[in-house]
Amino acid sequence: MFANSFELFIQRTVDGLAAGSIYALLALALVVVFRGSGQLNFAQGEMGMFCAFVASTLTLSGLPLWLSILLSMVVGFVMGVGIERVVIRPLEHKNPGGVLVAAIGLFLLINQLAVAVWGVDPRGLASLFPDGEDDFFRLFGAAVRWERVGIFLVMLVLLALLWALFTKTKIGLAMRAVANNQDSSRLVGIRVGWILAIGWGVSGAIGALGAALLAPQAGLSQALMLGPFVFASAAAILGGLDSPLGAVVGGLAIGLIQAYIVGYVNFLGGGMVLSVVFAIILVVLLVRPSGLFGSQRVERV
Amino acid sequence: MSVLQVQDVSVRFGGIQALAGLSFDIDEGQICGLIGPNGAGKTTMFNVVSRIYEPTEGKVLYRGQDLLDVPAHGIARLGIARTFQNLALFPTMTLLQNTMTGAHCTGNVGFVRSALRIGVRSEEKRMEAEAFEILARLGLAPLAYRPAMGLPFGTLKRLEIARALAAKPSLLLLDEPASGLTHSEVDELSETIHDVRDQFGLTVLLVEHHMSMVMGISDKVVAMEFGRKIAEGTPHEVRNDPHVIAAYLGTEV
Amino acid sequence: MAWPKDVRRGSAWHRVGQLVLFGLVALFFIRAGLTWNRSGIGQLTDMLLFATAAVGLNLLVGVTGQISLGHSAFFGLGAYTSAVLVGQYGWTPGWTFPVSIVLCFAVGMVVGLPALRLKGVYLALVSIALATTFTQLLNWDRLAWLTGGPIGIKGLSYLPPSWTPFDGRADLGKWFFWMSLVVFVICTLIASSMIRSRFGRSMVAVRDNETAAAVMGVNLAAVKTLVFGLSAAMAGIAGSIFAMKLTLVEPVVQFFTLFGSIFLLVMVVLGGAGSTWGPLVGAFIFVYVRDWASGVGEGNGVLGLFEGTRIGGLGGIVFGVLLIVIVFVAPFGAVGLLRKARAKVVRVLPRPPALPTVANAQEPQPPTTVVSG
Amino acid sequence: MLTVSGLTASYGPVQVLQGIDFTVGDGEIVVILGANGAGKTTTMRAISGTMPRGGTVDFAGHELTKLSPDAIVRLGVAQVPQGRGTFSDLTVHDNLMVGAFTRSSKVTEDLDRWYSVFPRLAERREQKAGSLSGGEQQMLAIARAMMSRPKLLLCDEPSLGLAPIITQDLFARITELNQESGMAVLLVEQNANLALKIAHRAYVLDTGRIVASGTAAELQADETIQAAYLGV
Repeated sequence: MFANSFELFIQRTVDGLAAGSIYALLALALVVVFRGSGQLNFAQGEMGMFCAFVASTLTLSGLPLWLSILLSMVVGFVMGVGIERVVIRPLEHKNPGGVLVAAIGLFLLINQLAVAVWGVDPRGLASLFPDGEDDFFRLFGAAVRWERVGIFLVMLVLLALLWALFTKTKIGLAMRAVANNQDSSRLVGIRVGWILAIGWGVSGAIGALGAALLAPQAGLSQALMLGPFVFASAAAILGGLDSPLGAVVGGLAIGLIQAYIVGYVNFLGGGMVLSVVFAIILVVLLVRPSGLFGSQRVERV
Repeated sequence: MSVLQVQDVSVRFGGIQALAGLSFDIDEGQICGLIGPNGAGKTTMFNVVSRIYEPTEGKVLYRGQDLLDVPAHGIARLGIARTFQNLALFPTMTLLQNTMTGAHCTGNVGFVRSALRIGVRSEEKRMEAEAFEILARLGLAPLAYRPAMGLPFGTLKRLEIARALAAKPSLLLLDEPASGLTHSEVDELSETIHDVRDQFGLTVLLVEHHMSMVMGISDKVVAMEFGRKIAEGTPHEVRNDPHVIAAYLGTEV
Repeated sequence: MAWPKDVRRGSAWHRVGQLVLFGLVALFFIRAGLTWNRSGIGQLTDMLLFATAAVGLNLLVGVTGQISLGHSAFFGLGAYTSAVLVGQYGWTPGWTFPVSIVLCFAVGMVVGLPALRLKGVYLALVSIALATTFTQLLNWDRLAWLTGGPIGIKGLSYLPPSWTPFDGRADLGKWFFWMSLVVFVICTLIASSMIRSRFGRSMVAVRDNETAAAVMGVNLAAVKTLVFGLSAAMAGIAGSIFAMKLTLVEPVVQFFTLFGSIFLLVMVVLGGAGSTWGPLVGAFIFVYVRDWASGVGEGNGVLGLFEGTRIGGLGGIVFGVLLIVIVFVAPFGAVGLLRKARAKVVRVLPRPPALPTVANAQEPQPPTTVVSG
Repeated sequence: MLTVSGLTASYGPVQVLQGIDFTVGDGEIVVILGANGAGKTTTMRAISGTMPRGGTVDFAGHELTKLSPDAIVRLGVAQVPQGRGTFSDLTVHDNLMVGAFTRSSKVTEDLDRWYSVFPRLAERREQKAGSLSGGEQQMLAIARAMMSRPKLLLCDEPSLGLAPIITQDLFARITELNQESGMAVLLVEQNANLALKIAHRAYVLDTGRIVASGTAAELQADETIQAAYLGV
């Protein structure tokens, strides 16, 4: 099928970047929460999955796809805000160690809620971008599907928007201030609670978008996000949990590593991909303990 | 005999030169005050001696032994203890446990013996008794079973000193022990430092902005600015040094 | 007389109270071991094994503050070590236990090395990687000669030896129960002895403030790796017994996967991180609440989800909500809650200062807040 | 302008403030003195709403104990917290911008003004606040508080950990701000001598109660108080 190994390489690179874009999107969602509150949202993937089901239901009821996805992102935003205000924040004051357990509880709760509402039969969600048999173009002989290009572009646009949010807006400045020092933020008149909740909301909306982009290829089921979430958190850690750029670089890198290992390292076989990815991350972390782009704090004593 | 000899020590972080060829000696039994504006490198100096920072150049000798050959956790056993300017206590531990942890280097129950409970009871008893004595000395005994978390700043500063003394040090490094204390409390603290020095034969290196205290109890004062030594001598000499007045003391002393 | 009553730590009344409490717990287990039916004992045995692994994890997470979501790998490593030695090489099961312990201790120490540089969520992720990698290795076809690959190793059995009072196959359940109980008690004694010693204080010091700990003379590297090793060894021995009781090992067994790690961590936090009784109470709540929840509604609930079989049922929702509710009402875990309740009846005064000779020694006041540990 | 009556506050079961009364008039500098643990910082936090409190705090007709910290800032009460509380990962410029969070007009104007008052900050506007020296951070913390155009400035131990020469400069600045803008200042200090030099009136706090009050000159002259609380 492929004329030469160079074409094959291009093909794998393209596939890797496409998969990596999704990881990058989900990793961005994790980073937004971590920057604000120092929390790793273990229920992130399930929130996205839930929203993808919402989007699917909305399209079935006749709404256009883009509007369905937009509305599901609104649902994701509301879910994020709600979870932060109802569960996470009250708990942070009472029982910081319990946040992790609560997140695991949320993980179970949302997953099983999706089962209760939509059942376990797999469903479909149409793609935002052309994904028919012939919707591709050739680059150095390798087939590049338009859908993949679309996902990649969405991810880049999102990165730009987040960058603008953090550096150009007042709310972004407040988010950075809250991430740095909550007590002082209160003293300059920032409503810290709402800023944190908005962070979770934005993250919920990004997660919903990521799930909606993933579902057409992966098939929509309650297991949709289990695997991608692990890769996405690996990506976020690799890039540095407080760096949006790091999330994107980390996500793309992991997508590429995955594609090359499956393609080139026959000895391992597909089953060991995650292990190799983790081994690479471990090496990176041992050299840079807070990821490639994460800010290294010098502890002053 | 010199207890501590700092020889041409330089420390750079990235582009910042925190210490630039600093040298001074402290003799046995002396109280040496280290003064200088914020950012002069005083705390950095402490961190070099307690092996938290690696100096880029230079040597630190403790009773003739090169400290740079000793790992961070080996410093306490040599007899060097310190306090922290911004508090580095163990917040979930009680004051008693904090102080007993300070005595870590005086004990020897390790991993295996603690698992098998061999010799644990007697060591705990000894450490507890000693810790109580130190806490009582610093007026902290009534709070012995309170967790450190949430107690007032000044109380915790005293706990820092108690914890350092628990190590039975021969060289004690105090990083701004009087910050956050009122005048009368500072006077009390000066007395305490004087007393423990005499009683345990300590050598003390003291960083402090409270001029009355530094000048009052130091046998010798070293003044620093921008990582360098700008003056050294008796409190009287340093107080009247024009460099020191310009860089640090200002008009009212 | 007014409540709460004051009791001085170490006094006769305090000792009596401790003995009564201890006796009641012991009585519960003895009675269960003698009179409960087979499935009841089986479930209680599982609970004890999870509790044993949780004791180790508690030393690491609760006391030393190093987050690990990789303990399913040690639980599984112990299980597979015994299974391979018994199933492939025909060893007597009892002799495989020390091998499990030593192997897990060694692997645990190596795995603890990243903890010398990584903290918090970064360390947590590396430990997740450990759990995931372990499952992938079990499935890897190139190691199938050893592990049996996806099929695993089946047909294991460990009948009670003749020196025990148990009667062969009929008493199999009781044999595993008593064995698990003894192992659990030994691990708890080791853990509680450690916590109340110089080494234990250095563990808490590492959790609270590493820099200060090092300045006090605590060897951070030694403490972290040794605790990692010990904690892995405890998970390993629990896994070994678990495999023999299950009579098989395969990669999909819930407690060999990442979910096992998550569940162990949940037990530690539910019980009360850092406390001696926490792991037992946490495992107890976890096992019984989970089974109760999975019985709610139709389907096989949470269990189903994680064993990769059919998903469905309201059980998962109930269990998820319960986890959240419990962390809300019991910030210091169930043990913290129990202590708070006890404080309404009996207030334990600290031991008097050991040195009454000090001139200005004043009576220490009792602590005013409930703190775990 | 500020009338505090029966103010109480506790950390868990420990009641730190036992019901204290004091006032700050228009354009006044008032200092609260006291030993460590007396409840000075707690008083500040109770006013700025960053901890639970009881009693009444009247500020220009508003009851502060019923308001959240952000609402209190909007009313014109800014606090410079103990230990400065700058945003160490943000640049000096962003720190000042955050200070103006509650305002939307004429922010740049104020920015220029404070840069000209504190030229050191202008030099370092793109540096992260965490890289500044202690004295510079204290200036930044004050400039940041001023960006909200407060009518009352709460200063919690500004001299903590500063070299004498810098403390002198700092106190001179606070006096200037007070004289130029008529802004009232409530100051908490350990350094009684210096604080009494710039203050109009003072209160002495001991274990959660006010035990003495008067003009700065009166307190400086009162030998019993000097001996008992100020230790000079």
